[in-house]
Amino acid sequence: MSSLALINEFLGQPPNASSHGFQIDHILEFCHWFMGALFVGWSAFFIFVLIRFRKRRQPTANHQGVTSGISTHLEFSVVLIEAVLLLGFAIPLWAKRVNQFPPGNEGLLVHVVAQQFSFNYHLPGPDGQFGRRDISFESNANPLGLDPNDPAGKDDIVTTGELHVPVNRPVVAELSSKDVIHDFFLTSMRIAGDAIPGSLIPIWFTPIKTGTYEVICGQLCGLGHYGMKGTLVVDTPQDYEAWLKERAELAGGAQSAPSPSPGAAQPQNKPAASPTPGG
Amino acid sequence: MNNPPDISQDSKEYEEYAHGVQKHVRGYLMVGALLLTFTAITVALSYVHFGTDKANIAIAMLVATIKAGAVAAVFMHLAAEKRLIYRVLIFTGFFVLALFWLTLLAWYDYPIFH
Amino acid sequence: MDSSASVETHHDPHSHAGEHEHHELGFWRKYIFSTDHKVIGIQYGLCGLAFLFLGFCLMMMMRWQLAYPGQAMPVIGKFLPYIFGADSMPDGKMTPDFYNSLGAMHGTIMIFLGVVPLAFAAFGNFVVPLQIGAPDMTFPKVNAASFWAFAVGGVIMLSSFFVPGGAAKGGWTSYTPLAAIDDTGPGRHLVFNGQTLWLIGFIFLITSSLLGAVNFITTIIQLRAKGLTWMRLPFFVWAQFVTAFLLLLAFPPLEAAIIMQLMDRVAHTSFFLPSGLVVNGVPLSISGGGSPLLWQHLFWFLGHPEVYVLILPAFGIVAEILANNSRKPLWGYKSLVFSVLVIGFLSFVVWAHHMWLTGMGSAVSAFFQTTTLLISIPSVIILSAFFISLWGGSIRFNVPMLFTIAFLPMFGIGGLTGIPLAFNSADLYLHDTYYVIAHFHYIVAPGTIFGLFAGVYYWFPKATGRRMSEFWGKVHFWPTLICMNLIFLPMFLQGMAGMHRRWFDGGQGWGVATEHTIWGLTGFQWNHPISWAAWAMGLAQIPFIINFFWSIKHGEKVNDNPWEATTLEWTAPSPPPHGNFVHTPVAYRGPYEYSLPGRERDFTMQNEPVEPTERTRRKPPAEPVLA
Amino acid sequence: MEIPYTVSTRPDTGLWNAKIGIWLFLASEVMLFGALFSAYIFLRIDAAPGTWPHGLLNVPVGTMNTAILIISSVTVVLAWAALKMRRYRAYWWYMLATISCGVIFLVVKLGYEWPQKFEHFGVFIKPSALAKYEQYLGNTRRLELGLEPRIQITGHLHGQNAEEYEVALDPVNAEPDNPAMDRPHFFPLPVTDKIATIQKADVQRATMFLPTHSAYFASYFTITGLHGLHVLGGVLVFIYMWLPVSKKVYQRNPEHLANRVEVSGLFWHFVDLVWIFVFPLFYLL
Ligand code: HEA
Ligand code: HEA
Ligand code: CUA
Ligand SMILES: [Cu+2]
Repeated sequence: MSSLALINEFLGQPPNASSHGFQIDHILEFCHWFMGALFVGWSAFFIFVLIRFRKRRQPTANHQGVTSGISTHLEFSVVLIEAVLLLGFAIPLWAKRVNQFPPGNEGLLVHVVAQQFSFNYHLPGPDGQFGRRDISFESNANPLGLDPNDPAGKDDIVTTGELHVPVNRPVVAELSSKDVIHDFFLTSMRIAGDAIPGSLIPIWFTPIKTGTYEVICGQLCGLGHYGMKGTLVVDTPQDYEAWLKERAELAGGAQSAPSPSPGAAQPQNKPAASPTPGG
Repeated sequence: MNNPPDISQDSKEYEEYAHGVQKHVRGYLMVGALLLTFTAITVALSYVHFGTDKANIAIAMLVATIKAGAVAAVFMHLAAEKRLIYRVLIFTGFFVLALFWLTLLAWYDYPIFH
Repeated sequence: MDSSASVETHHDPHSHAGEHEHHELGFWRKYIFSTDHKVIGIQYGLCGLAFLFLGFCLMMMMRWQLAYPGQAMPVIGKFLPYIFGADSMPDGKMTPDFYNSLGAMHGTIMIFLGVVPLAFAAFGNFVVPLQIGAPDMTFPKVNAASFWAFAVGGVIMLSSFFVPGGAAKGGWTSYTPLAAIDDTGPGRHLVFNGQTLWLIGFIFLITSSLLGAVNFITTIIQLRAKGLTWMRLPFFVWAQFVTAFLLLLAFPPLEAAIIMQLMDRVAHTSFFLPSGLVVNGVPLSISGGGSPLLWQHLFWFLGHPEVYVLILPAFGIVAEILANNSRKPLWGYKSLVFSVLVIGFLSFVVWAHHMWLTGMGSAVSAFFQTTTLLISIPSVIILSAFFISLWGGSIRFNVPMLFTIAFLPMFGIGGLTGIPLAFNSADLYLHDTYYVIAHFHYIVAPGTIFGLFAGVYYWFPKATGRRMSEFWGKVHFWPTLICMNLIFLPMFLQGMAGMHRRWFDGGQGWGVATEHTIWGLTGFQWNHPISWAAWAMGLAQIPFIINFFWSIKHGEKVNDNPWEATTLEWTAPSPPPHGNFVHTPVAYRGPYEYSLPGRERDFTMQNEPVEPTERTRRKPPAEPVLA
Repeated sequence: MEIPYTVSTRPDTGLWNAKIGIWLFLASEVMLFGALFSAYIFLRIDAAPGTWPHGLLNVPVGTMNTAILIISSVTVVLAWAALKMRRYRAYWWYMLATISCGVIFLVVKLGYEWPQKFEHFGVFIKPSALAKYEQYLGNTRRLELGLEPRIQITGHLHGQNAEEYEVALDPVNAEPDNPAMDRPHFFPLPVTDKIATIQKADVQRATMFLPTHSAYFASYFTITGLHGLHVLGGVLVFIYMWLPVSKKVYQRNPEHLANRVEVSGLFWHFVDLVWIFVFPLFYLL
């Protein structure tokens, strides 16, 4: 595939760092070669025609014009290639994205709660249990509204902006939002998904290279949209454990996240965000 | 039903034509009565409890559709219209259904995670 | 009727024009509140061009911010605060909110106030009745009403720039909840604020389009001249016919959505607002229970047909000019008509390809990926037919033809780059990046806009009796073509690098835009050549504007059929009098009878009877049939 | 300059212009209301338990309005038929009847039904505090019967101070355990004189029955409002055709007026047709 891959690099795509990413790149590569071929082919024909049949060289036109069925073959082949791309690659790949999530606790489950203009991450902590969230508990100190009297939430980890994950382990991120629609986009992981208030949209990927990556908010979400950036740090398992421990210590619960939105007024009591699929 | 063959007042065809209209009038009155009774029926049915709410909704909608059909077919003369108008309406109907059903599918085709 | 007379008429300009001047109308009834389709068409045209130009100017301001984020705009930066208010351009520096306003309004104005009025309403109004040999539209008053609804809508949209908070900033897509909470709160009027005015203006624009669509369809069905059967219609008329249906059936759902968003903003309902929203740490006091995705579905149910509304009229214009200047019939007329109908039909069932990332399951996304690819096939067929039509022609390179020829590959690029977007998994990477921006701009800017330019140059003589200057036309064409590509090609690179749309800082603050270089420049640095090209293109429009207005009075006088074309509009005097035709035309043959063998002229107009010699040689019935 | 086929039909289509025009327009109307009803359905199936109210509207009045619209539909075809038979007087009277039906409908809806809602009051109780108001909600019983819980207390706002509302209760909340209250009554029961005091601290949301009250009222006011606008439009057109100006059209060419009446009649029937769905969806189900 490396020969194919050239075209994406040529077009400026940064390297891939996730296990499934190369499949996405393949589709792009095929598309670009396919488009390139069509474009070059047609352009060649086009330019030839323009020169060959210009008025000076061809004073009188031929009423009949082309009689061969060449175009039919061409259109048919376009259909064929598109069909192959669709059935052979696109549909199966998407099915894998949305239907084959890593089973049980094999994947690292994290809740991503976007807000103007930052990403909050909610991890279950050692007990593997997510604490209950209710917006009636929300405050600057507790941006996700973790229920303080829910035992499951005691050891939960809430961070804003930066998320650490171990390399070579599937990450399952459940996307949601507090206010408007955002989009959780990881260029190098070749993964993205909208964070829509009122819904939970799970996405998953497996980072295969350690390093620090940029999380982009891909959906217009207000005046701070252009600056809504997060970081994803892919650690070696050891570093990851270290990070977890450190977070857990200074967490000791959820009341630790720096306030993402200064000037937030005292919350009144509101119904809990009840994520209904699609609603 | 369209224009009389000739729109002059006194012509022979016109007489027949007016007569034809006269016949229709009775039909209109009957349909009107039918609609009123069906309205009564809908109201009555809503106080009967058919097991689930869904059943009630389905039945009420069924009656409503019958009424709507009557209005369209008789009052709006769709029972005997020109092909062109049928074509337009068929496409429209198709697109409304597309709008509704595809949205509905997308609605519940989400990757619910567990 | 003897057609020889009507054939003659196109040699002496203004023949009999005088005798149609009785029943004098005052200036106002004649030029302002006219019900004559030609006047209305021209009104639409001028407004459309003006709005295009405005949208262009907004964009040039954005391009400054993208290339030099945070820097005060030179020269005009001093005056802009006086126009848009000091809180949007404090000492010439753009605020993020104002940038978002510009982006949203650029999109809205270009599409709904620029291209639709020009491509559909203006050309449709002026050309269609002439091409089908009709005296006017079926409902002239409705036609005028349509224009005035449009005018009111336009004024409301414009006025929204000058209310506290400025114009709508939620993007032309106005996704909720953002659009529902924008422009609310202290200092914002309940009704006179950007987003609400955007919604209200839209209701007028939709009304205008619906009235127009009804009128067009009825006209094309009812007022075709004697003998002008469906398969003898110029392709342009077919394109307008399908476009009208798209507007007629796709706009109402958006109207419903807009009414609901209006309720959300003014009556504080929550059609599109789910329960439990917390904005800035403050829970919203709403009933909740609504759905943000409902808006997206209703919006894109219009949104996709709308994009074909932008391109089909351009296809039509291109087809006419292509046949005329290659002096031969369009290749595969039947398949062209068929393709356009298929596009029209399919465009109603592909909309969700704008929503790939909203958590779509495999089944539905498979469905929409398939339909999206299916709809690209007719486009391929149409473009191929256009290319092949050139073969064996005798191509004249006048200005309309130049723009037409440029249209083909430009649309090709735009269309082809739609294909990766059509695959859910590939779009996963490209969604909302500049790749998408480049994709559709290649179609609407060097595509549609070029088609419109071509149409303006082509039908200008029919409207004024004068021709625009060829020389200045070329001076307009070449720089515009080059700049267009300098602008939009690099955007593909930026998109592949992961640069996103609607970035106020042009990517300055982002790794993807600054860390690695493509073709020698980082994604962010590419903004400089792009922006400079955009401004250069602005200069390149000056010859056009001058040429346009100058030619109205001083252009070279021409006869009724300067391009030696075949379709019926060229049998009318130019400018056509009230009622259009001196002799009601009758069509005896197809629309593109160029270079018929055994004729002294290389074009045979639709109203020329078929001679006995031909009869033996050609199938179609000679005597005019009504159909 | 005469535009062809305004009155007579074009041979190949068999139709005159306005007939096609109005049907195209109705097609777009179908899309408009189709979208609105779809929205209604999605809101309703996504509604959280207990949030979709039942039987809050005045059924007898609604039924009457339905009947009125149906009658007006009949009178308008009769008016058209009368024109076809060249009986202008009959036409004039039928038209008058139609117009008055339309006006009555509007007056009842906007002048009586809507204001009545505006002065009704609803208090949504926080999930945590529902038990506290059991006496007004009767949820234990509903739970046993497998009915949706009640989370709202409705009635008239009797008075309020900093920390509590005083609500004159609707019968439903006055005697929540009375089985008769499980399904709405045909004749709306008046507000009782039983007053409940509700702590504002326990209140999730409290509003009059305005569009903002709930998804239900949002769609109710939006759809009936839009429908009302259509009725208004129809009435105005009819008035125009009923005024003397149209008599002139009739004298010039009776078919022309007949066509106009047929076209506006088609619109009127469509408005009627929409109401036929609105009525059960909002009043009965
Ligand atoms: C006129 C406008 C127009 C047209 C015609 C199209 C045509 C197509 N569009 Fe485009 N599209 C838009 C305007 C348009 N689009 C806009 C405005 C957006 C963004 C909206 C927003 O988010 O703001 C968008 C976004 C958009 C998306 C969503 C991207 C995203 O947001 O993530 C998708 C995804 O499927 C898509 C696909 C397509 C496809 C498959 C076609 C196909 O119909 C294309 C078919 C055409 C071809 C396949 C070309 C065939 C030609 C040849 C084969 C000959 C080639 C010859 C030479 C090159 C010389 N478009
Ligand atoms: C028809 C639609 C259309 C057209 C023609 C254009 C034309 C152009 N657009 Fe537009 N654009 C959109 C629709 C369009 N755009 C939309 C929908 C968006 C998304 C908005 C959003 O994010 O919500 C967008 C966004 C958009 C962006 C991204 C902004 C962002 O995401 O932050 C950019 C960036 O460069 C851009 C640039 C341009 C440029 C350089 C042109 C050039 O091609 C301009 C060319 C224009 C002309 C050449 C005008 C010629 C006319 C005249 C000269 C008139 C003469 C007058 C008389 C004779 C009286 N556009
Ligand atoms: Cu968050 Cu953009
Ligand atoms: Cu699309």
